[in-house]
Amino acid sequence: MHFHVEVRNLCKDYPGKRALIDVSFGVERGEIFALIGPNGAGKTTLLRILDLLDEPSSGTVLFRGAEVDYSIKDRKDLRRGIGMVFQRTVLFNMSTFDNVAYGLKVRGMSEREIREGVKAALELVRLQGFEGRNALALSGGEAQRVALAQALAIEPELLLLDEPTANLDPRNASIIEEVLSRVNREGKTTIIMSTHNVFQAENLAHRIALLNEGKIERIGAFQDIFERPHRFLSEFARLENVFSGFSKATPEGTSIIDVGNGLHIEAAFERSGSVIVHIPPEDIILSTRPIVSSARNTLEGLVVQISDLGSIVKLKVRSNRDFTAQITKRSFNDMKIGLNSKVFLAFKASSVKMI
Amino acid sequence: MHFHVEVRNLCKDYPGKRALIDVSFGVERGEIFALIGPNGAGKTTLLRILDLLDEPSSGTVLFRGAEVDYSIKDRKDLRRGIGMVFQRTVLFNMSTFDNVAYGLKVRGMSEREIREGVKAALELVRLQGFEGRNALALSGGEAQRVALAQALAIEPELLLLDEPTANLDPRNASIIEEVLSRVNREGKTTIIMSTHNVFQAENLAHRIALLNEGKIERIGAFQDIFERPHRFLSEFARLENVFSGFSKATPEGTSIIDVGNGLHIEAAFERSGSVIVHIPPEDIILSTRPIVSSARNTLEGLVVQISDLGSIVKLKVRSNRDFTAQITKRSFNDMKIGLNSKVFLAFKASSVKMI
Amino acid sequence: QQFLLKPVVMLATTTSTYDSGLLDYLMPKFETKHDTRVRIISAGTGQAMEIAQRGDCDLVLVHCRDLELGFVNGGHGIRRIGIMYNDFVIIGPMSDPAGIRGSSNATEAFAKIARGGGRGDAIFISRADKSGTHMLELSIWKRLGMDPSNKSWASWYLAAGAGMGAVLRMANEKGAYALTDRGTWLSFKSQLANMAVLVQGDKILLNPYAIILVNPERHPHRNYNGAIALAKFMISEEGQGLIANFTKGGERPFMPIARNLELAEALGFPNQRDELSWYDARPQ
Amino acid sequence: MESPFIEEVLSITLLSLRVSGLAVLIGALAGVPIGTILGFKRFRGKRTLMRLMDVALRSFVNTLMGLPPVVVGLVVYLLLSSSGPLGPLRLLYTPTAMILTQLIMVTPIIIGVTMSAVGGVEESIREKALSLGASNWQATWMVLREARMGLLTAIIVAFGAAISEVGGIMMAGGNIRWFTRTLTTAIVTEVELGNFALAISLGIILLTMAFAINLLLTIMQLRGVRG
Amino acid sequence: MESPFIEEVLSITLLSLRVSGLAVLIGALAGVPIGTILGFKRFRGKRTLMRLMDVALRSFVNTLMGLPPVVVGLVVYLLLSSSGPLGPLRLLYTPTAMILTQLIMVTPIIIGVTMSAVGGVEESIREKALSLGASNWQATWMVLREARMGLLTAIIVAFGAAISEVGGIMMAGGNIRWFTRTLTTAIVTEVELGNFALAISLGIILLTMAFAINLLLTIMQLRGVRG
Ligand SMILES: Nc1ncnc2c1ncn2[C@@H]1O[C@H](COP(=O)(O)OP(=O)(O)OP(=O)(O)O)[C@@H](O)[C@H]1O
Ligand SMILES: Nc1ncnc2c1ncn2[C@@H]1O[C@H](COP(=O)(O)OP(=O)(O)OP(=O)(O)O)[C@@H](O)[C@H]1O
Ligand SMILES: [Mg+2]
Ligand SMILES: [Mg+2]
Repeated sequence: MHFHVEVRNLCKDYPGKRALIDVSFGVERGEIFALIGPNGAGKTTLLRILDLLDEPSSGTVLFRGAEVDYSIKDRKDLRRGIGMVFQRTVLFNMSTFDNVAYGLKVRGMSEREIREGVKAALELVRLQGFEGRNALALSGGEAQRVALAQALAIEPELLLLDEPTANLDPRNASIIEEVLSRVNREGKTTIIMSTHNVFQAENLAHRIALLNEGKIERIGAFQDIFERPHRFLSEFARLENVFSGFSKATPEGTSIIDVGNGLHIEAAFERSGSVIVHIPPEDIILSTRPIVSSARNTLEGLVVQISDLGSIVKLKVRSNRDFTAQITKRSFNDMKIGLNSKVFLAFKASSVKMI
Repeated sequence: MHFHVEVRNLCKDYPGKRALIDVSFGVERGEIFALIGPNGAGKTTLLRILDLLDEPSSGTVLFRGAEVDYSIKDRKDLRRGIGMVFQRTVLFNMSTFDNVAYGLKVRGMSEREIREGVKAALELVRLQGFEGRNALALSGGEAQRVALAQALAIEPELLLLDEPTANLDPRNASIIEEVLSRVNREGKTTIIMSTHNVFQAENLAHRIALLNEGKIERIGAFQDIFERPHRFLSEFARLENVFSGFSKATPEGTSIIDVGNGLHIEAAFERSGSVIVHIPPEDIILSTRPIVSSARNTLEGLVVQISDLGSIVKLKVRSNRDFTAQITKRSFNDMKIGLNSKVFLAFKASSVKMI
Repeated sequence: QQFLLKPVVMLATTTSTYDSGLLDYLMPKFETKHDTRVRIISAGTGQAMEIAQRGDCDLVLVHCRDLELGFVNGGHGIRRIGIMYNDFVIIGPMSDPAGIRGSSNATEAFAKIARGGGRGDAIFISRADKSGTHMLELSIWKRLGMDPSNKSWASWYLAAGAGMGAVLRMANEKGAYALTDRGTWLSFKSQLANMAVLVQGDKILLNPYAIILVNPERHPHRNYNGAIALAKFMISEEGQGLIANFTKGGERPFMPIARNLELAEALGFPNQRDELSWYDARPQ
Repeated sequence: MESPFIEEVLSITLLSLRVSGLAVLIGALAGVPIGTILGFKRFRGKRTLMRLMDVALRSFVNTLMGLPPVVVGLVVYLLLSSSGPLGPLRLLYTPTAMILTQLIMVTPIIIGVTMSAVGGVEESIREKALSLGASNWQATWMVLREARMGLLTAIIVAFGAAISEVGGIMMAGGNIRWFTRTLTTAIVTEVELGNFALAISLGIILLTMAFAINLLLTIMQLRGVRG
Repeated sequence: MESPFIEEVLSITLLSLRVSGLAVLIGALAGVPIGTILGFKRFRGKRTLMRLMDVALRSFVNTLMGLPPVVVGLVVYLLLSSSGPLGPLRLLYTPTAMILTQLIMVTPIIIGVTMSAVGGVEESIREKALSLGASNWQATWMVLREARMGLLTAIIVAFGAAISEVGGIMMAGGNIRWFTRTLTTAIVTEVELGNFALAISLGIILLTMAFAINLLLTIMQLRGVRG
């Protein structure tokens, strides 16, 4: 048995930019595989190569174990099993119906099959009744859902999704996620998707690849990747405790940063002017009693949210501004913290990182 | 004192579609005002009218108390104080530097001012070093940040943002949110933004307007809107407990839906075929002991997340599939539930809603 | 559709001949009589000869002695026969700055124009297109030993490279002298308010037209018999009578000469008698 | 005006229409595909030699847009003349020769304008079609659909050039009355005769006819506009 | 060939270039703005009357692209002739008259092709510029910048039409040797003389010159391509 889609030593060079560097991975048939990584990591580049729109600079792509020959001019036959939703929505200047019907038409389906296929696809993305609307006069989210319907209508065995829910409202995003998960469950459709939404990756994907600066940093199940600290977390995931403000150097070689709302943070660097800083949640010390320590920053607040991440627990604490602290499950249990518990926070000036 | 921006009885009709219906609100100077609402609610339409790109069908817009005359052909003078980031990123076919410089150039700034302005703006969006890159060869998120830099560079007194972080990775999204909050804090810049990200609205906005089908449903601070149950919550917010699967009608007039992972849900409707269903979190009964009741669906699971929403608490329970249940703070306290507590869930067949 | 089946005779002629309207008046009569179609190509004189030389027509009707003789001597054409003549006149502005009015000596008039031109008083417009008109003009300059292509003349001798009508209009605009055939002059007279005929009647201003058949040995595919038939019609008593009776603007621009042997020989057709009897001997 | 005159004007008008119409039709059938191929930016960013060739080819096409009608007419004449290579076809001084002449002039115009129209369509349209499983042909068709407005401009410009052209069809067609005389050659003849009023009347007929056709094409063209 | 011949060909070539170049230049100065205004889709979706007027106006412009040169030449002649309204200017049979004639022919072509090029630029470019504080002029300029390729096609098509045109400049300029004779009128003269080889040589000179100019324009044009 071979992978459904396999990529070996893939590189892609743009003039003046290496977008993919030696990328290798395999995706099983019926798997949902999420690419996550910061802007410019190479997600779109990779998906476009898998959709045979761009050619790799070197390396190979295999579908069902067979190497893709990118020198073939008309790649239609290979591509017929693949559906893609672009990051930047592109629709044709025709009615919504005709847009969704296009993929079926080029496959030579009958009028009746087309009508039924379009109807089913538009129902999946909850756009019944939009058939007659010109696709260029839709709202951002409506248009993105039409693009999804286009890809779903052709019932591909491989679905490539580049940020498929970026423009959707939460309700529709949930619906689409569930639709994708069913298409995968029932149709054994392999899905490779890029997303910036870590929750989406967690909910949907069987495995996740972390892409950074064109390289794959890690591959594995969500828990393996996110539940133990990793450099990548701070590289990609939502930064918590980001504050920007005006910094003033002190005579002692540190700086006091006014981050608004009456809060001043002391940092170990010496800088005057406008800065953005970040305090890693794992650097924040939490206590149920006032803290007396060498830490230069101490605060008092209320716990407003508790999230269990397996061995660690994340707490959102409301003080002058909101802080997120991260502690082990064990100390969480020891401290007996609950919602609305009053807690004290402390962090060292050297934990305040400029970004 | 008058509002910085005020909208009175605004209507906008597209051929065959009423996009805005009698919308009225005022935004104070220095306020951050978020528009949230489902796809097609009219957010983009409203922002475009405020940016003087489209004319309202009826109603008036007032800036600093003075009515905007949309019949004026050249609205440049009015628009000079406004910056806008479009939902669909548009950049000019020039270098990143020239793109960001454009707004400054048309204001007749000196070479030096332009160079400094562009540098500062690109730093804010963390795109130092991108000056020479052609803007059309950027990744989705890079492009969106250039668009943000364009709007920030002109230092507007009113900033209109249409989904400004849709394509950003979480880290950059946090940075941008912090930048926006500072620009607002320090420059007294009024910000009107649309977002699908409820957390973003919560973090950033002073007030939120819920837009639905062209009408304003509610206006107020985040707490006022989201912390007590409201029809809008189910209309807009992320739908939890959405399942899709194959439904089979039973002889008793109900249906059994196979939602995958070995889970079967009984619903009160009679329907055969593929369906998407939703169980409102507030309809789920939670107990620490096995439930014996008339509810047709009962499950057992572990609490993996607890969120405090003021008077109510939301719990994520992991069973065959993940469920979210919502209970009052009082019963939460009574039941003494903590992370990893074992709980039992029950919901009636009639709580299973088809969507 | 029907006429496509009829035999076709291709006649190449000069633009000025065609523009006189004579052919549109004559040809329908020939066509009904012989149940043939005549297709007329009107072009510059040189171009018409070139067309004939390449075998793209059956016969030519032209008025330029040197080119005609060259054509026949080169073996491209046969049976050159004089058909008719018209006459040239020198026209000029009413004010007549060169003082040529009333003279009947074209050569002398040209000399006066050249002198006037040298002083800056007079302008002469030449067709400069090697048409029959232009060739005649050149032969007159040649008699005077003058060379109009001399660039120092450019200030007053305008080589216009245009049709007769265009040259007349130009002369009218510029108050210039020009040599023109009477037919075109008659057509345009009403539009040329400032112009008058100043010199006419000189023998050298007579302008004879010839018909030449394309050599059937060179171009066997051509409609040789049709060409002979058309030529015979033109020189027949009937044809000559029709030419004589053709009027334009109340005047008769063309005089038949085919059967006026004396005049024909004087106008440059030494073999007119032989050609006439050759044609007359052909069966109808 | 007597009826034979009207009859003649009618037949002349119809011939003009037939010659220019067919020339543009055939020119479009040949020129749109070529223009489309040249319009795609496939040589861009590739090897320098390819790019040089691309520029040379485009300049060549652009140059051919300025082919002088007389020269084209002359070349067609020399080709079709009895002593020319295609003499045996006996096409000289026929409407076919005129169509051929205008075809030569009109095709580069169609290629050139199509090239620019196709080049203006965002690459993403083609990619989207390909991604949905279209063959290269089908994707190209979609690009042409989006470039409709420009394509119709190509047709309109070409038709304008053809219907107003005179030097070429004069050479190749001979301006033979009742047979190869068109509105423009008739206008030239009338101008030579000094019948300016008649010439201008014929010009107005020509423009009226062109207007009717353009009205049709313009309505088709505007349908193609986005939004 | 003797040197006076070369001298004459040179002067003829330069005149061709000057006349057509100036006609296209002035035509572009007038035509690009008009084409831009017509290219914006501002009448669309508005009242029916407006749309009808829009279609009529566009058809009118499109029709003018097919103005027969002889008719234009004739009209210019009638205007400039001493008995015409502009007679006192004494411009007939001067290069100025030729420029005027070609200008009349070339401007509609520039308007028409510009119209379609501008119509092909996404509205969002203009909106983006406006949103960044550009005046209507500056935003329009940005649209033209994005439509560069189409604009240059407009110029190229117009230049091709002008440089190859003959009937109009013959009427208005008179084809006077050393003064108003251009390459195309010289070609016509040579054709009429039966000097076909010389005519074709002149044609080749014309096309070589046009190629050089087009090479330049094409390089500029390709710079404007997206991506
Ligand atoms: N045509 C191109 N020419 C040059 N560089 C390019 C081109 N396309 C993309 N790049 C660069 O390659 C890198 C990877 O781009 P890509 O679009 O794959 O990123 P991405 O992971 O999809 O990012 P995002 O999250 O912002 O969508 C980026 O730095 C981008 O600027
Ligand atoms: N030009 C147009 N013609 C007709 N209908 C339009 C046009 N533009 C927008 N609409 C419709 O108006 C409604 C509001 O559109 P709008 O773009 O304002 O929605 P939105 O709130 O921004 O949605 P999204 O979250 O999807 O971006 C939608 O139903 C849309 O289809
Ligand atoms: Mg991307
Ligand atoms: Mg929107």
